[in-house]
Amino acid sequence: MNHALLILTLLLCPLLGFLFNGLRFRSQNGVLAGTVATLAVAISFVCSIMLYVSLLQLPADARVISVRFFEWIAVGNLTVPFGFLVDPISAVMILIITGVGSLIHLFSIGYMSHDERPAKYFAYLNLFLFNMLILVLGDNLLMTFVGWEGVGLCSYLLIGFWFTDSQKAAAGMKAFVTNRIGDAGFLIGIFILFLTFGSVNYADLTDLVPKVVETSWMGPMTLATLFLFIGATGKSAQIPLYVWLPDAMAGPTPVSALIHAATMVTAGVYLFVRMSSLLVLAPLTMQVIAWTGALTALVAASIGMTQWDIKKVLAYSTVSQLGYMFLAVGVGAFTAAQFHLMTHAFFKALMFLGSGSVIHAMHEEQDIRKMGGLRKYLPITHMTFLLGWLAIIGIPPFAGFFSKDEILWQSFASPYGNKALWAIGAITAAMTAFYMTRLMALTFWGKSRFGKDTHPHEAPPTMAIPLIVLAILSVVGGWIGIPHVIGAVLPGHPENYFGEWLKPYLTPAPEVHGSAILEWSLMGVSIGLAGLASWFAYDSYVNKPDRPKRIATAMGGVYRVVYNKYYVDEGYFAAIINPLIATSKGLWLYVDVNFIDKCTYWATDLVHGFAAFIKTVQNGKTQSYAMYMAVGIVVIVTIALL
Amino acid sequence: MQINFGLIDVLLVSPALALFLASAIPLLIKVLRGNREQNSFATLIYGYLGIVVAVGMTFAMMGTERSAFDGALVFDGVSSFATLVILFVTAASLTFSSESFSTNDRQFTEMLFLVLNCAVGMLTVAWSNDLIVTFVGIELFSLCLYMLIALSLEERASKEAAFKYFVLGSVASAVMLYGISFIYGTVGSTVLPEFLAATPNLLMTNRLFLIGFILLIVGVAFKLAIFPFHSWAPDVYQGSPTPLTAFMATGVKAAMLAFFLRLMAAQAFTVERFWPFVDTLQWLAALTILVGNVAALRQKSLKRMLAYSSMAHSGYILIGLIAAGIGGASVLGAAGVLFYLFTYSLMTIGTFGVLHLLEGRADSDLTLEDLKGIAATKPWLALNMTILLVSMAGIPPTLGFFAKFFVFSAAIKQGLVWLAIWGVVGSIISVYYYLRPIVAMYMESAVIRQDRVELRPLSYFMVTVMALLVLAIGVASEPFYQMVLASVTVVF
Amino acid sequence: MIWEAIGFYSLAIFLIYFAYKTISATNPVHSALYLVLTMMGLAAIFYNLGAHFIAGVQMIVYAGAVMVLFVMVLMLFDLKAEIRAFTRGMFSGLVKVMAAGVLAGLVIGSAKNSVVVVETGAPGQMQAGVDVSRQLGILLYTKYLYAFELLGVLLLVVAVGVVAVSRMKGGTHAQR
Amino acid sequence: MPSAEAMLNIGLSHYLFLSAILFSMGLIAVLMRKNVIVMLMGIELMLNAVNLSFIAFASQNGNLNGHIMVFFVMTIAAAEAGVGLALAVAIYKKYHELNIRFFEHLRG
Amino acid sequence: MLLSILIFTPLLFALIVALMPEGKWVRPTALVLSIGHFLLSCLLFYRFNPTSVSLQLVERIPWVPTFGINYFVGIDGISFWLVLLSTFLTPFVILASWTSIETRARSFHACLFILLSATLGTFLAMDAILFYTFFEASLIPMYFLIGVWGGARRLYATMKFFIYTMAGSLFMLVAIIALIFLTQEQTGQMSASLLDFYKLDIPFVANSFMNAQTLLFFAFALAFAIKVPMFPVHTWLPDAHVEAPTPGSVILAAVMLKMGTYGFVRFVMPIFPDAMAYWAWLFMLLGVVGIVYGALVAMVQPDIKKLVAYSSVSHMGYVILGIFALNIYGLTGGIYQMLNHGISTGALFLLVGMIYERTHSRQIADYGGLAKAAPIFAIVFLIVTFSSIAVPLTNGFIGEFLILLGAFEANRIFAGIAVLGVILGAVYMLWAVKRVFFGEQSKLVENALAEGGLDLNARELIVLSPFVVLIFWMGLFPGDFLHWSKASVDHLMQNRTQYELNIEP
Repeated sequence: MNHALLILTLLLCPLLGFLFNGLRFRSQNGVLAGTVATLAVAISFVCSIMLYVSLLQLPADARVISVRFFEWIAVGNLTVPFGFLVDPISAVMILIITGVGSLIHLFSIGYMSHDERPAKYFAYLNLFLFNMLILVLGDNLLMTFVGWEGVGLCSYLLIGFWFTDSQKAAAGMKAFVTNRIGDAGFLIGIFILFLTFGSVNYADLTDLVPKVVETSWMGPMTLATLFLFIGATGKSAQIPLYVWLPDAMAGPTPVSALIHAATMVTAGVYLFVRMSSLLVLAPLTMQVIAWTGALTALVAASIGMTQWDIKKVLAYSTVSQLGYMFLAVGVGAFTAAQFHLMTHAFFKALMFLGSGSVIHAMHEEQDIRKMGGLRKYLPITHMTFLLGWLAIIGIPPFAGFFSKDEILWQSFASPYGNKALWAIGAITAAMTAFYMTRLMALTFWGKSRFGKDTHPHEAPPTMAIPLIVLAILSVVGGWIGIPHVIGAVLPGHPENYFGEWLKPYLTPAPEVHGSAILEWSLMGVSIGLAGLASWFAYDSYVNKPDRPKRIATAMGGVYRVVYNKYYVDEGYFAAIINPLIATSKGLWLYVDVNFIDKCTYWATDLVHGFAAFIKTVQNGKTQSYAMYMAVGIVVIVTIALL
Repeated sequence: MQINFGLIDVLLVSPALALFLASAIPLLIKVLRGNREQNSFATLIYGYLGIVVAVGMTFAMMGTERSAFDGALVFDGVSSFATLVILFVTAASLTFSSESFSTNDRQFTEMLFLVLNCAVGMLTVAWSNDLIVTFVGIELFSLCLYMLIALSLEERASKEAAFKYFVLGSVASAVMLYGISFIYGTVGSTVLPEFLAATPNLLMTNRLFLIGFILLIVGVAFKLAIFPFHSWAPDVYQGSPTPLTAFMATGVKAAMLAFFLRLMAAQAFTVERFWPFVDTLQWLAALTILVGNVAALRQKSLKRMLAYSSMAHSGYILIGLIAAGIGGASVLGAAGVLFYLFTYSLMTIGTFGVLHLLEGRADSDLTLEDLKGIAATKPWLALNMTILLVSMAGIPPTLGFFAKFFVFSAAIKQGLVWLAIWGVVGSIISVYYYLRPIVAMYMESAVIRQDRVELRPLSYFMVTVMALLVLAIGVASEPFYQMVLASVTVVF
Repeated sequence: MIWEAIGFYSLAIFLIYFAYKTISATNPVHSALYLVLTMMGLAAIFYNLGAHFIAGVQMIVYAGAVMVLFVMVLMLFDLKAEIRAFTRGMFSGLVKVMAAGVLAGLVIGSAKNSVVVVETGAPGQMQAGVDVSRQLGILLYTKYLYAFELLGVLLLVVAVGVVAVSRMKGGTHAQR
Repeated sequence: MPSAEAMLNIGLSHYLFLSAILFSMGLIAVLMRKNVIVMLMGIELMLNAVNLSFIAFASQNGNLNGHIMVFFVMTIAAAEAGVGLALAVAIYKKYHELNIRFFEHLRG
Repeated sequence: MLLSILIFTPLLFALIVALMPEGKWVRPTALVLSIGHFLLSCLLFYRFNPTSVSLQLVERIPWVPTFGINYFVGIDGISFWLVLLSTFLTPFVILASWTSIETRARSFHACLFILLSATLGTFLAMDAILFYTFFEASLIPMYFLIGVWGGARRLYATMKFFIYTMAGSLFMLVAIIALIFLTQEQTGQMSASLLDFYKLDIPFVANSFMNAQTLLFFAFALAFAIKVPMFPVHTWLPDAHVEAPTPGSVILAAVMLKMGTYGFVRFVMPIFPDAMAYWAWLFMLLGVVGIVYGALVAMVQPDIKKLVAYSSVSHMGYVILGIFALNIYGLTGGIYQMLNHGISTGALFLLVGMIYERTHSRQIADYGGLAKAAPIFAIVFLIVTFSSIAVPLTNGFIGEFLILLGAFEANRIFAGIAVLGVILGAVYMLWAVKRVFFGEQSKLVENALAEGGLDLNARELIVLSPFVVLIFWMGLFPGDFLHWSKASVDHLMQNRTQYELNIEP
């Protein structure tokens, strides 16, 4: 099959699905809408696999399929083709997106079965996938930006899906605007790159960029990557723009799974993996990225430990995991970042869907304090969730372990990394284990704390199947990227397939100087920490339910600050949004109405005053008029005679 | 001693003769028939007849430059142009008068007599080549106007207006005459060419001549309502019956401008000794524009507003006059003046005609209130008024725009950029009050009026003609401008 | 020469005095009479300047006809002496007087140092031995014929106009 | 002060002085008198002053244009006086008042 | 002849409509005529040669030859789309006003046609005086549109609109006259033709204000800046827009504002290259201030129409920024943004008008939950909103991206601030969308619902659908549109200092 046609099919299926559902958005027929949408994505998934196979058939160092449909923008030196690029990096992405996407679509059929506007929902979802595919497939920065904004747009629509609730609509808007801040940075990054190197195509950029490491903050590469990173902080919810993601949980849960866990939020990571050859030339940016990622991971994890809303916990967990990925990017471990992106997509999507299943079962209840003991009622959900939990806290051999460990090791040993970064990473890992176990304990284990009129019921098969598939992936997903040290001791010496796959297309991870023993021992430390934290959480929340409260009281102010998410939202409101609105009102009232308009009024008043003066001078007295004449004559004659 | 005049001189002045005869015949008839007023339409026909003959004679005599009565009168492009304008406005205002409540009564014959002889005076001024003749002409039309205003049936203000005009006009004539006496004394002659030939030299050496020259210009400026000699204009325009306001606002200016242009032909402004005065004159132009436009902003009475606006137009014309006077490409300035004069006459006659058509009683003084909702009841009239006002504001493609364009062009060409900019500022102010009547007509709801106004077909026709001319000549101004240019090139 | 000076100055003082009385007399009739005297003084000066014809006309037309008209009208109104001759307003009065004074001053100042008589070959050049009145007549009926006729028209117009104005509603000869 | 000789040697300028003084007196009458009739007299005075100036110049210049002018001015002044008085009569009949201050209705 | 026919047939139409009997046939006639006119203008696609940089379809008839003034019209890539935009909008405006204009339908349509004629003339005139004539003449019908069919404060608004615009353009007139005499000085013959103006060599002194080129430049710039409108002479715009009837707002925003920016490109850029380059910083600064200021003020407007009006200020700020960036990206973007703004803001005004017709309120606070009550309306509004805030694959993005790119090349600081406009644009539009469409249904919406349907009817959908199609078409295939203007724009930018425009033989 022709590659162009394949890519076209890949892209158009979701778009057609969107159009199909969008044009009959009033339809109540959720099954039809869901089936069409799911089929569309499934076809895309098939296309992705076919593309992957096509890539496999190419030699290892020339696995690039590039298709340009038409010139999109051509002005001056700027030529932006409407072109797509399938290489190992984007191949991984499209597989994840369409794969996880089709599962989540499937899940949504059941989840949205009682909604008023299922067709609209699936339309948005398909549109999102379309945009996400453009994002990852675009062969230039501008195409990426198209998808970048497009997914933001769909995110806006989906978060505000239940728009009659003003809060949810506000959350959508917050997401879009926050993303827009990042997008503005992204734009500037594009400008700098284009004006410095004269192209926005990835291929050209890789060729054109001088292979010289920049050491100045003002160098074009450093500036450009920094601005691109601002874009990434918006999209991928990093400090300081992460605030929208927790609010984004206002949307339907499958949306959170698809957009705010598996795909969209990882776009930033994808971008830097894609741009790795540039990034390594700007070590200062890498430092910034690494530290931002690490801090985000830490802060988000700490907030996650205190939240009671099941989706909020998962949201902060997502932020935290994204922090990991950026940490990996920052230390030059691009493979690890991409790897973690993938595994995270599996287990986080799983957990979100699981939480969706829980919420569905609990009739839209999201507070974990009102759950507990759901293991009995929701066995499948519990089982799958359990596997996800094991994956995220990094228990070998679950998927999360391999990717996370790779990141921690690189942040310790890479020349870009250092011990502090590793320490933060490790602490975060422990915190992750804590809050995830806490979530498990409060939701599924222990006694049930919900009212008698609530009768949780297991999800229908359309919801169960995706859970199971994802659970399997969460288990085995990591096995394709087994680190060398582990692979060495395993039977059959499985190679790091994932690393090999990406290797020719990524700037190779820097030479790691560290012995295998060190790696093993660090691995042990992190697993140990995670285990300890998990046990502590289990103990606290299942066996001694009053301990958390005691600790919270003991922590006092610190707990309150963390519980209130460090008052970041409030801070933004106080420092930026409210002053902005006040300023705007001031500008309007004092500059527009009271100054510029007043100035014109002053001018007219002046004229009118002068007119009034003339009217008084024109007093109707003949002799006064004669006097004006006489005085006028005298003055004119005097001037003329002088 | 030679007596060097003949039939040709009589033929040359025949427009004036025709007017006089046409004015005398109905009066004679009236006297002979025992002082009984004739049908006003018949009287009007006599007037038209005289005007038609006058126009015909003017056309017949046009083309070559001639002088009559031993050089006391001159017939060249400027004078024929002014003649035609004067005859045109006379015809128009006679038409309005015959249908106006305030002028058409038992004394319409006398009225017509005065108007036509007034026109004779104006023609004389336009033709005169001798200060003595000029003065007599000025006095003739001034006295006619004083009495015409007083003749109005409109009781409230016309007497006052006439008296004010009389006193101030007489003072102005006295001043002008005083200036003429100095000119006569220093030049030794009142003949215009001699006076103008001696001007550059005398301006340098003789202060008395300088004063004389200035006083002469003051006299002219009074008639043109140039600041600070303008104060009479609003009061008199407001107090006069509308047809006559139209007449004196246009005819007087036509005559005086022809005379002024002759003065400017001397290029006296190029004399260095005269520069302070030239500067002053520029300031007067600027102030005239400013005061005219600003004062018009706050007028309730539409006639008064138009009076101020016509004062502002005088200011624009003065810009052209200065441009014509300072040497260099004077032709542009002079052509601009004549073109503006024509434009101004059309617009003023037209607007006053509309006001006249809206007047329901002898002593009505229309305000903006009276215009409200006209667009609904009299759409065609409102449209005409709109075209005329838009033209007055100088918005293309109407004639008013081109008039301003030519005057500003001349000013810029002559380096008087600041005056052009000042004129522009004035135009901006003027837009406001020119638009207000439009606002009232179209955008505000009608007020119920008591007095029914019957159809006045002749006036209606005249107004329509004005509006259409304003549009048509505006779109095709070139042939007309060429004509004007040709008529001034002889003088300049 | 000295007699000429004495004659001029006495006439000048006479003129200025009566002119002053004209403009300051509270009774308009007195004003009119003083004006007649002023006109007569002027006629004398005209005579002195060699304008005999004009002097005569001045006596007849002005002092005779015009001033009689004035007095007639004043009698018609039956005016009494006024309490104040001038309109109110200290400041404006001052300005008015000053304006008039400065104007006179400017003219006088200019006249004093810049009267240059230009000899021209104007047609009106006085020819020795020919009567001034005859020359005047010739000029009037040749060069200024048009103006002269116009003057006639003017007088006719004024006659007609004044009658018409007087016949107006509220006029002296109103018909209704 | 001008010299005695200049004072005694009566010439054109003396007549011009006289004319200027009379002119401004006439002007003052127009500017300041309450009574409209006296204002008209002021105008007559001004015209007479101008006549004086004309005659003086004429005798100096030795041509007759000045005389013609004066002749015309006199006629016109007479006509003007007629018109002025007619107007005065007209307004007197209307307002029964000759005080100039009563005619200030048109203003602004 | 095509161009003259295009310019003058609307006048004929105006006459036809004005002379018709008032009644139900007025609107269909006007609609048919305007559609015919639009189809006529589509002939341009066949007659216009996009590869040529010359002036095409030229007609030149002496008008006032004494001053070198000609009736001189021609079209090139710069004016091409603006002409089509004007002709395209009119039928839809007429259709949109089908029910909203209740009184004096004849005069209304006559005004629209006269306005169309004047705008076409403005875009096609290649003679300065002719341009000025049309530029001014366009004020009069708009003055009536606002003044007669406008809202409560229409008299104030229309007067302000007229005087502001007139004030600027009169200075331009003085400058045009000066240029005419300059041509006489330099070529010996007076000419008001733009082609001759382009050849002028106007003395310029840097670091000084009192020199010919700078003064003339500012005279022109003032006129166009008021028309655009640029900060700080923008205050007439919100008033005019708020008070204008919907068709008036649409034409005002979509076509008349373009006259200002078109003037910058057509006049200022080639005639005063030095002054433009020297003072570019000032105009970029004002453009940037306009972008941010317009956005901020739009954000806090309680009146939705006013919000859209201020968003116009912001959007036109982009156009100015692009033009004064003085590079190919900025200029192309600016020209593209003119079209975008015409489409998207035009559509916004139409939408606001449609909902106003049903609810009789424009206060944002009165609304809420409209998306549920009028879903199709909401969808169209959202699409237009996304175009307005420049989401990629809509038309707005292409323009804004190119402008910002150009601006970034010219001045990084200004571009950096201008990028804030991208954020703020999203803020004010989405905030308004949120308050109007989302949340609980307000009383107003409920009442309106109870009275009858709130959603768009078929006629309105027909009006809006071409806008929606264009939004995506222009966003997805900008080449289809840029193709027609590319040659001219490139030519202008490459020869900015020595610009010459030839007439296509």
